[in-house]
This record gives sequence, C-alpha cells and structure tokens, in this order.
Amino acid sequence: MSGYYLQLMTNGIIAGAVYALFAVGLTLVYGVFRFINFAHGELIAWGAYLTLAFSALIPFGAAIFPAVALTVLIALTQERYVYAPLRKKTGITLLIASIGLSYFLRNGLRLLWGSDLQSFGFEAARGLVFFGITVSRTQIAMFLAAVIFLGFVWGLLRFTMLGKGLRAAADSLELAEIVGIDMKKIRRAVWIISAVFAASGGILIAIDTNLEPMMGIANLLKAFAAVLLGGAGNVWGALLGGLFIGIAENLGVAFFSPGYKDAISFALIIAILLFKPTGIFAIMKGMR
Amino acid sequence: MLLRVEAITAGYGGTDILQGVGMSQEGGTVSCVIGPNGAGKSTLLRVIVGQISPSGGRVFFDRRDVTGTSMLERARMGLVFVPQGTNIFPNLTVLENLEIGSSLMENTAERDKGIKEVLERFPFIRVKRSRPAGILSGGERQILALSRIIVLKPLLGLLDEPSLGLSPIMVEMIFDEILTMNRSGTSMLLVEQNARKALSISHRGYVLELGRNRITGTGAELLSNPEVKTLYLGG
Amino acid sequence: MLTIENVTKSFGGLSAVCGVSLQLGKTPITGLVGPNGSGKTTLFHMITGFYSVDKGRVFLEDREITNLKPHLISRMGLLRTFQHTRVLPFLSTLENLIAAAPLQRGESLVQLFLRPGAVRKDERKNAQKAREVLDTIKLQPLAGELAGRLSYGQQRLLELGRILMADPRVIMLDEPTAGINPSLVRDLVRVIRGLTGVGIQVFLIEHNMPLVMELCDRVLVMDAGGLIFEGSPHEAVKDKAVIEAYLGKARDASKS
Amino acid sequence: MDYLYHILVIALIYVIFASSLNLELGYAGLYNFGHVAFFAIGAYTSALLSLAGFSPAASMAIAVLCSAASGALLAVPALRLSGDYFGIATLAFGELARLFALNERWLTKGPMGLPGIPRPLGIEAGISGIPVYFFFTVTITAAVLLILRKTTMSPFGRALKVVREDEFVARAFGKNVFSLKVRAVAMGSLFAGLAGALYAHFVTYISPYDFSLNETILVLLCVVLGGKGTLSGPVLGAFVIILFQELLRFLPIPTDWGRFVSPIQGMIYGAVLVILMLKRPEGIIPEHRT
Amino acid sequence: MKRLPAVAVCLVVLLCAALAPAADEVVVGSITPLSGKLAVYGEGFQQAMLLALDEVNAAEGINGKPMRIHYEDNNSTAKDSVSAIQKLITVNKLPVIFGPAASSNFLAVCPIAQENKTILIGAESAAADITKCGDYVFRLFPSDELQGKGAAELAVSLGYKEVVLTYINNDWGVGLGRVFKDNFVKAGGKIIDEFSHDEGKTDYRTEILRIKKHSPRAAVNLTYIKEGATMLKQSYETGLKTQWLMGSASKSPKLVELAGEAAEGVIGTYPTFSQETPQYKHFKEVWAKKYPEKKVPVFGEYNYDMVHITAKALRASKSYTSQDIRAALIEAAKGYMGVTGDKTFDENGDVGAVYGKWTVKAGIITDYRP
Repeated sequence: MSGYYLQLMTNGIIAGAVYALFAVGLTLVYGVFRFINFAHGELIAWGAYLTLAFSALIPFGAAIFPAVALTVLIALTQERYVYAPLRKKTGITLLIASIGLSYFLRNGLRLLWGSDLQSFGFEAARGLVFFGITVSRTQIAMFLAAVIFLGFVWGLLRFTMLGKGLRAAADSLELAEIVGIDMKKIRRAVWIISAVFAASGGILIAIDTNLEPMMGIANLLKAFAAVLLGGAGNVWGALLGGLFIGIAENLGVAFFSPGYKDAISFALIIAILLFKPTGIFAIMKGMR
Repeated sequence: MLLRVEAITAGYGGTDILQGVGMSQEGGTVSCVIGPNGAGKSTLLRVIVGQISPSGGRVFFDRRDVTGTSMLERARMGLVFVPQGTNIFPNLTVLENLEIGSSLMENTAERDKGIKEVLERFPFIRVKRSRPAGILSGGERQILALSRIIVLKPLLGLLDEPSLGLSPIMVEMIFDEILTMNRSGTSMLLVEQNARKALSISHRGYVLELGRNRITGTGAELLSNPEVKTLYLGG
Repeated sequence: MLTIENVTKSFGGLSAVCGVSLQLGKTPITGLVGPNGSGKTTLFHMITGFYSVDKGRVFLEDREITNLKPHLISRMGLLRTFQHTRVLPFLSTLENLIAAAPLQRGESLVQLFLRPGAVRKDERKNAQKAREVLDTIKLQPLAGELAGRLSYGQQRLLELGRILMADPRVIMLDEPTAGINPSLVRDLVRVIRGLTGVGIQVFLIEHNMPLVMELCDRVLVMDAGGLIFEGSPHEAVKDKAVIEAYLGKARDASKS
Repeated sequence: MDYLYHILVIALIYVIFASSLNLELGYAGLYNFGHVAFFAIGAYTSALLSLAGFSPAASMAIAVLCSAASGALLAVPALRLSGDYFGIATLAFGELARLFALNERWLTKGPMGLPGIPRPLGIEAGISGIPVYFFFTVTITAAVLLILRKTTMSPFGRALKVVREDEFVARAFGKNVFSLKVRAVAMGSLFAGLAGALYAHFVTYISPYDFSLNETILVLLCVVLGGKGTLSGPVLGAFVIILFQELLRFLPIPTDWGRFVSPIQGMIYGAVLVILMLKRPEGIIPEHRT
Repeated sequence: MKRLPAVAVCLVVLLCAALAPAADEVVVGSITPLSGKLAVYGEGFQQAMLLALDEVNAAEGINGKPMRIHYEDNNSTAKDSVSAIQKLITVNKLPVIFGPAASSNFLAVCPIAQENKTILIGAESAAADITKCGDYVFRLFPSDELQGKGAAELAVSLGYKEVVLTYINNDWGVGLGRVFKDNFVKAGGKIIDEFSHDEGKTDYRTEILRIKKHSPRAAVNLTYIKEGATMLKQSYETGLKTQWLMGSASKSPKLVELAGEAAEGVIGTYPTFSQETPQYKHFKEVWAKKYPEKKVPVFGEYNYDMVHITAKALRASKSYTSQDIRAALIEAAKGYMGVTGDKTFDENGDVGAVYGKWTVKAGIITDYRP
C-alpha cells in the first residue's frame, strides 16, 4: 500500500506549501514587530471573499488583483490605526488587539457575505496521474504558486536592499533605525508581503475548495504551528515547518481518527514550545 | 562650527539625566566626552543623533538647527552613530552588514567602492565576508561597525565606547582607525571610558559629571588636569 | 562569610568572568570597582544565582550555594539590588517593603485559609518592620505613594529598604549611587554605614571613587573579567595596573 | 421572573469564570488563552460523574478538584514559556481539550453531548428549579468572591503582583516564582472548573460546542473590559457582556435582519477589545486609580 | 461604574416593552438558528415558515386573529437555545414553540419544554433520542431510526455487501451513522472501515484517500451540504471510483451547485413524500411566487407543514393553553396530508415516513429509479 502513503505525502506537501505561504507572512510580522498577529487569518479569508465579490463584476483572473490590493489596504489600515499606536506596548497587548481585530474582521465577513458556504464555481476536474499519484490541477497551481512566492521572498531577502533591511530590522530594530534604514518602508513592506501572501493563499484554497468565514482562522492555527516549528522570524523555518505540518497531519490520518487531524498541529505546537521553544528547524537563527 | 549643543536637558521616563549640558565641535577635529558612569555621556550622544528628544536645549549641526528632526534626517545630513553594545547585525553576513550599514548612500558605485576599500584594508573581514557577522570576535565586530564611517565618509562620526571590552591590541587598532578616519576628513566625537587614550587623540575634551559639564579643555589640558584623575580615582 | 572560588562565566565564547576568587568578611564593607565591561555585574549575577556558574564554586559561610535558585539564595540571607532601579511601580512604597519580607506565611494558600491568625500576626509584624525601615530610610511621608512616582534617588533608597526587610546577612549593591544627587548620596551612605553596625556584610559595585574611598575598607578591582587588585582603596588608586585599567594607557606620542 | 433568574445565573457563572481568569491574567500576569479547557473539564467531570450515579454535589466537588489538578499539570511545563508563547501553548491546549471531548465518544458521547444532567441538592430540573438554583449560584459566587478577595488581598496576592511586575525582583526576595505561578493557575483552574460544573448542572446539557475558543475570548473580554487585576472588574465585565447579549433579544429586530445580529455583535466585541487596548487597557475599573 | 445604572435602566425599559401584551394576535415561538454555523439553514426555515404564515393569515388567521411567529435566535448553540426557550416560556409565555434545528440543540431544550408543559415541535430534528423526550414534544420529521434503516435498505437493495462508512462528526452524523451501522450489519452487510470527518473543513483529501485505500464498491457518506460537496469534488479529482450513498442532509441543489459534475450519480435516501400530490404542487407554486429567485431550502417543506398543522390545531383548540392545544394538535395531525405526506403522530409524537431515493442526474436532483 506504499502508493497510499506516497499519495498522502504528496497531498501533505501541497497542503504544507500553502501553510508555509501563510506562515511566512506571520513570521515576517513576528520577526520585525515582535508580536503574534492573530488577525493574519482574516487577511486570508478577506482575500478570497474580495475575489469572489470582484469576480461578479470582472473576469476571475482580473478580479484577483483588486482583491489582493484591497487586502493589502486592510493590512496597512490595521497597521496605521491599531498596531502602530501600540508599538511601544508589550507583545501581549498587541496579541489581544489582534484577536479583537480578527473577531471584528471575521464577523465583518459574515455580515457582508453571510455564514453560508460560497464557491468560485469552478468545475471539478479529474486530477492528473503521475506514477500512480493523483494530483489535481488546482493542487499543482497551489504548489507552484507557493514555490514561486517563497522563492520570491527568498530572493527579496537575499538580494535586495529592502530584503536586507528587513532582516536587519528583525535582528535589531534599534540599530536598524540608527544605521538609517527607512523604517516606514520596512513596516510597509512587511505588511504588504504578509497581506499579499495571505490573500493569494486564501484565493488558492478557495479555488481548491470553498469559501467560508472560518477559513482564515482554521489555516492560521496551522500556520502558527509552522512558524513555531521553524523558529519565529525564520522564513526557511516557516517553509520547513509548513511542509512538516502538512505531511504530519496527512500521514497522521492514516493512523488516528480523522477527527484528530487538527489536533496534530495543536499537539505539535505544545510539544515544540515545551521541548524546543526556539523551533526545531531554527538551525539558523535570525530572519533568512 | 560643525556641531553645537546648547543647554540640553534630557532623560528617560521623566528623570532628567542631562541637566543643561553644552558642547561644540569644529569641523575636522576629534573630541571626546569622558566622565564616570551615570554622568550622561551616552545620553548626550543619543540626543545628538536624535534617538532621544531633549526636554530642553537645542542641537545645531552643519549650521542648521536639527532639534526635533528625525534620526534618519540627521543621518542623511552626515551624522553617523556607532552605538555601544549591539552595533552590527549578527544574522546578516559581513558583506550585508557593510551594505546595510551604508545604505544611506544612494550612489551605489561609490558605496561599492567604499566597501571594497574596507575589505582591502581589513583582510580578516574579507575572508569572512560571506559568513554571518555573529561569528566575529568582539574586535572584529567593532571594526565592522566602524567601517560604516569609512564607507559613508560622513561629516561627523559619533562613537559610543569604541574600545569597550577589547584586548589591548584591538584597542590600539581601533584608535588608529579613528585617527585615520579623521585624517580623511570625518570629524569624530567619542564617548570613552579609556580616558587617557581618548584624550590623547582628541583636540578637545568634555568631562561630564551627574549630567552637567564639569571640565572642558583641549585634550592635552585635560590629560594633565589633576581633577580628571580625581574624578576617576577619587585622588 | 562569602567565599568565591575560581568562578568562570562565558557567553558564546566570550569570557565575561574568568577564574575569580575572593573572600568577603574580613572587613564590613567591600567595594568592587573596575571599568565598564570588566565583569562586575556578571559576577554579582553568578553569586546570587541569576546566572549559572560555568566553573568554580560559591559558598555562603559553610554552605555551598553554587547554581542554587536565586530565591533560595536570597532566603539564606544574601540580598542584592540591581544596576537599574527595580521598584514595583504599581505597589505603594509601604507595600514594596512588606512584599520583600521573606517566607511569609500568607504566601502559602494552605496557611492563608487554615491558619488565618498566624497569617495576620505575620502581616502585623511585617507591617511594623516596614514602618521601622521607612524610618531608617526616611521615606515615612511617602508610605502610601505608588513607588513608581518616587524620584530616582528615593527609589534607590526604597530598594535598600527592601533589602533590610529580608534580614540580610550579606548585601550586594550594584551601583547604588549612580545618577542620584549628592544629598541623597549622603542618606544612602548613612544607611549603608548603619547596616554594618548590626553586623551586615556589604559588598558593593561603585563607580564613584571618592565614595568608595570614604566607605570601603577594602576594595577589589576587576578588569577584563579578572581580579587585578585587592587591598585598601588608597593603595588601589596608586596601583599602576588599576590606573591603566581606569584611565587607559596614554597613547604613545610617536603614533599619534 | 424565571427568565431573569436564568440570565442572572448565567451571568454569575461568567462572574466566577472571569474572576478565575483574572486571578491568572490580572494578578499573576499569565495570559491563559485556553482557560475554557478547565471550564470544560469541570463541566464534563461533574456531568459524567453525576450521570454515572454519584450525587451531583459530590460530583461537583470532585470536578473542581480535577480541574485544579489538570491546571497545575498543564502549568508545570507551560510555565517555562513566557508571555505570548504561554498564550499560544494554552490556546492549543484549549483546542485539544475540545477535540478530545468531540472525538472520544466512549467517554463524552462526542457531539451528541450529555443531556439530562441532574441538579445538585435536589433542585428540580427545568424552569421550576431555576429560582432555587439562582440562590444556590449566588451563594457559591459570593463564597468564590470572598475567597478570591481573601486570596488577592493576602501576602499571596501581593507576591503574585510582585511576580507580575518584576520576576527578577521577586526572585531576589526569596519568592519561588514558579511555585507561585503554578498555584495561581491551579486556583484559577479550580474556579473555572467550578463555573463549568455550575453551568453543566444548570443548563442540564453540555456538548463540545459549548467549549470553543470563542468562550475564552468572551471571558477575556469580560476581564479586560471590567478591569484586570481588580476584584470588581471581572464581575462588572461579566454582567455587562451577558446582559448586553440578552438585551439584544429585546431589540425589535425585523426577522429578515436576524442574520445580521450575530455578526454585528461579534464585530462589536472585536472592536471593543481593540479600542480597550488602544484607549483604556486598564478597563472600566482600573487597578491603579490616577 | 457610572455606566451600570444606565445599563440597568435600559434592561428594565426593554423588559417592560417586551412584556407588554400584544393584543389580538396568536403568537407562536420559534427558536431558529439565525446566526452561528447553522445560519445557512436558518434563513430558509424562516422563509418557509413565513410562506405558510402568509397563507394562514390570508385565510382569516386563527379564528379571525392574525397568527404571528416570534423568532428567537439561538446562535446555533445549545446554551443560547436554552436561553431562548427560557425567554419564550417565561417572558413571552408562549404555549407553543418551534424547536431549534440540530438535534443537540433540540435535545438541550426539550426537557425544559416538557417540564413546563410547553409544546415543542421540531421540523428538522432527526435524532432517535428525541422520541423519548416526553408527551409535549412532537416532530414532523421522521426519526433517524427510520432514515438509518432506509439507508441500510438502500445499500442492501443496490447489492452492496461491503461499504466504507463515514459520517460528519456532529450529533446528526454520529447518531445516523450508528443506526445505519446497526441496521446494515443486521441485514448481513459488512462495514470495511468506519470513521467520522470534521465539520467545516476545506480539505478532505486524506479522508478520501482512506476510502480509496479500501477500493470499496460503495461508500456511505452521511454528511452536510458543504462537506459533502467538497468531498465529492475532491474524490472526483482523486479519481476515486465508488458509488456514493448519502443521507438527507446533503440533498440540496446547493450540493450540486458546489460539486458540479462530481455530484453526478450520487444516490441518497431521504424521507420522502410524493411530489405528485396537489399539496406539493401548491407548495411549489406559492414558493416560486413568493421567492422567485430562490430554490426550496432543505427541510423547507417540513417547516411549511409545521406552521399549517399548528394553525389548524390553534383554530380547533378550546383555549390558548398548552393542554388544550396539545390535544388539538394530535387531533389536527391525525390523517393530515401535508406537503410532506401523512403527519399523524404516534404515541411518542413521532411521524412515520416513506424513504425515497434521490440521485443527481445531469446536474439536477431527481428521484432515483433503478
């Protein structure tokens, strides 16, 4: 039955790649601002719902752009009116504020679109079979998008001055300011990347499955686990963490009741925090 | 006058550490601020670079009143600060540290030239240029931090305790570098624990005590001033 | 009273304190001086259990306290202050003092509910003691004020008072006078002297050399993680190694 | 007015629940985002025992002890974490507890829930028992608040505040920081379990859906809104929130607007949390009057 | 602190307003999931009830007085259902209440209704346990006991001896799954693998793979609409070839809309009623008139019948007390042919049912005919 496990692995890797997409945004925010942004999940959901709204007016492919742009605007508005005024406060204050924001935004979704399940209305298509492993086109798109986006961040962090500035800010905010890095630009960049990734991931998930108001929070908790696995503030760690969570929960279903699928990431969160709070994959410290 | 500080009152969270401190510096010179712990030396530097906004007094730099302007703006005017403690980014590579440290410079060709110059001058940095800066020794870190001044060639470099915790050989080297930078046109303002060494290379020295100016004079004057020794060693 | 044998501490390859041995108890007040970064505070942290000791041993009288938990060390009568003021800003001055009393019965939930009488007695005793300490540090008028509203110097005094609440045998003060005005320095000196009168050992890090010379009978000088001098303060300021550690070597004229 | 009694009982249960969180959050500075787990443990333990034939009063007592013990058990490892990481670990624990209740059908009947939970002291099930249950709850709440008052005004409460303000200082003055925190969590869990048991025997039906993350956020809101670190803050907060929820029932809302009520309510809760953090983090009743 | 009196004043004012007796109407309570996770269904229930209510009131209401339904939201939770029923009983003093959807919520309130001798009527609660609720509790929807039996019979009649069984991890799914299993095994069938799946997930591929691993000829999937649609879609992509057998809760045009081609050929059971009856035709007609752009929601017909039967009972009742209404209700239902068929209550307040089979053909839900 090795094909069965291979298939589970494949699905896990694809799911994990998308978790990584969310986790990278989360980890960037943590790296630079030092707080856990609970409202990240709502960016995921808003990205998808806004695409739904725009696709009623313009073709789907075109609808993605204004939707992502609006999601970015939401993120920047959050920063401007909530997170920036709280900058001097402790991480806990920001965490509670972000929980509040998450609640606010999620219920805003329900108000506008209702709690009903929505769908982009793509036809189901048979998956493609490679060496006995079936993958759907959407899954391939998800995986590719995740790889491209993550590659983009890697390049950004590695080769551009903006990216280096980001990493520097993650190392020491104070010194970054002293050496004359434009912190406004950095902050904006973090939110833009974080929101674009969240929204894109949300859209991909919605194409793959459906839209519903809780879609953000459900994926957020997985992303948390990925961030923690990888070590907070570490982009490669988030990728590895995302893949690990994806594979673990998919393979886990082969052995546990599927009812415990979510429990796997929660259990991982607790285990990592207790035994290696710096993250399992945080071989390399700092933002990379 | 390159830098003039007038009657600065400043501190953290309501308590004023500086109580009316003044100083000034001519272009092209080296000055130092010395004094016992708690005298407010670091606070003075932080006021000058704009990290703390003073509750009273003014800071003039390059014929402009810069009181109230942002750190970034002052940095762009040519005020470069090398703080004490964390003064490099440990998770960036050495080369990236140089790039980020000199990111103020918009002319990239010039910047790359400056970075090249640094790498040539310090072979021990060149060999580790692709490694994370966190692996450098204390002295190497200090050199790397100071290199920002070599690349940027600012009007004024402010150094907070550049010799802190370094071995005697490294201390010598750091002071040599400070002089070299000065010779290439950058004025230097240091805060130093190593009073004799600092005074011996300074045109002018300021002794602070409890947030006030205590003694002011040329480096040589202060070196021979018995009061200075008393301040440190209680005479 | 306090004996330190060959303690060493390094952080990620950089050694902060290296093979320091010393003994306290020969004289009532011992000063620990040395330039910034010479390892004084690290040594304090190691003695009081806030940093683990890499190598070496620490004894309080005959008991080894190496790497004991800080609260256990402090319960044995070794109390300390911190380099920066650390009063509890949202508790009143009086509460700051009462809270510092060690081994309060009321801190045990069992005793709190099963022996309320004993707890009340404890509280009365501690409150009484706190008032006496307030007298000593002359902060009686500010008893009800939130500690966060005291001036810097008053907070320093309060920190000293807090230590007195704990019936200390040895106290370690980290720069008690840094940044406070001369008249409060006099108050502090008076309080510290008063302590030696009741047999308390004082070990202090201090940068104010005149004060050290006035207050200390013996002084230890650290530089670059090691002990470079031990003796009377007057000898210290004449010692060549100490002068160089403090003022630095004059720069060779030929080089500049 | 049985309905009023009903609301008051629910409000009082939240008073206990919020006060228990406040002991951890307001006094010890521990942000437990999985507090609902202990509410659930109390509710389930008491319900299962009384359904298995134990007297409801005895079941409640055992349940409360179980919650306290599990609180201490969680605290021992989790307290190695600080601040927001402690929050995330407890949040994960809370969700795990809910998933356990949902999936372990042999024990909890899973999503079917546990109906017909008997009330203690012979109080009748159904509405006729509500007034009596109200007085029962009032008595217990009064007792809980008295105990909390005694605890927080005692040297123990003061030591917790010292730990909250400055752990280093606490250590330097001989306070066993770890042990103090464990005791705070155990006591917080004990009262959360009590609130859970009261809830189970009052509503007479529990299911895993009653113990979601939303509940934790609701009590968090009660504590933060009322004022953390004070005895009266969470009491006020719980009353305001529960009464606000019930008041919504009386607003003449057109039927086809019904679906907007809950989202708007959720948005209000979210906005209140954010505004509190921004403008008045100390809540309605601040700990330190200025 | 200053705000507390203001809040108290508001409470009192609103209480008084609510208590003011509404003159000249006959009011029936309803606990409806207008918010929370079941709000998807709640709105449809409400529309169906309103449709019937309009007809009742158009026909002189209850002996000349208009009938009104007082809706209470229950946020789809048991706790709020309990709050809602307490309010309906004690504040609004209503003798007849339409119970909440989701068996867990219904089960939470039924002891309260029984205790207070308030009539509780369910239109969509299926759990077998409801049978035991008491003599004031009625339902127009057949018990799971019957559907489970029906589903098992379906599987057997289609010739499936071995099936994989999966059900949604909630009160309805778990309860129905149990009844199905009992009946299927009794009939000689074998369950190869049995597992629950979570509510509200977006990714069910692992669950699908677990089914695929056994390559069963048929898989019984007792689930809701969105979970069902997602699973169908993903199993289609995965290339799982099996005959899906589903329950009543996923029989919805929405399922077909969401799953598209993947829903093709699914066979399910549902408590049926003839679509040829004049009652049904009438219902379709008025529905299309009132809600031209909306499809008939799940359980819409039951909610419609519930209002009509209640109105009939209220008209016949000697007084507006629950005892009298109860007697009138049993009488009114006797032989009542509603849209959903014969609604005669048995001694437990349950109705009988005919189980039909539905399938999806060319994107339309139709009756399955072998």
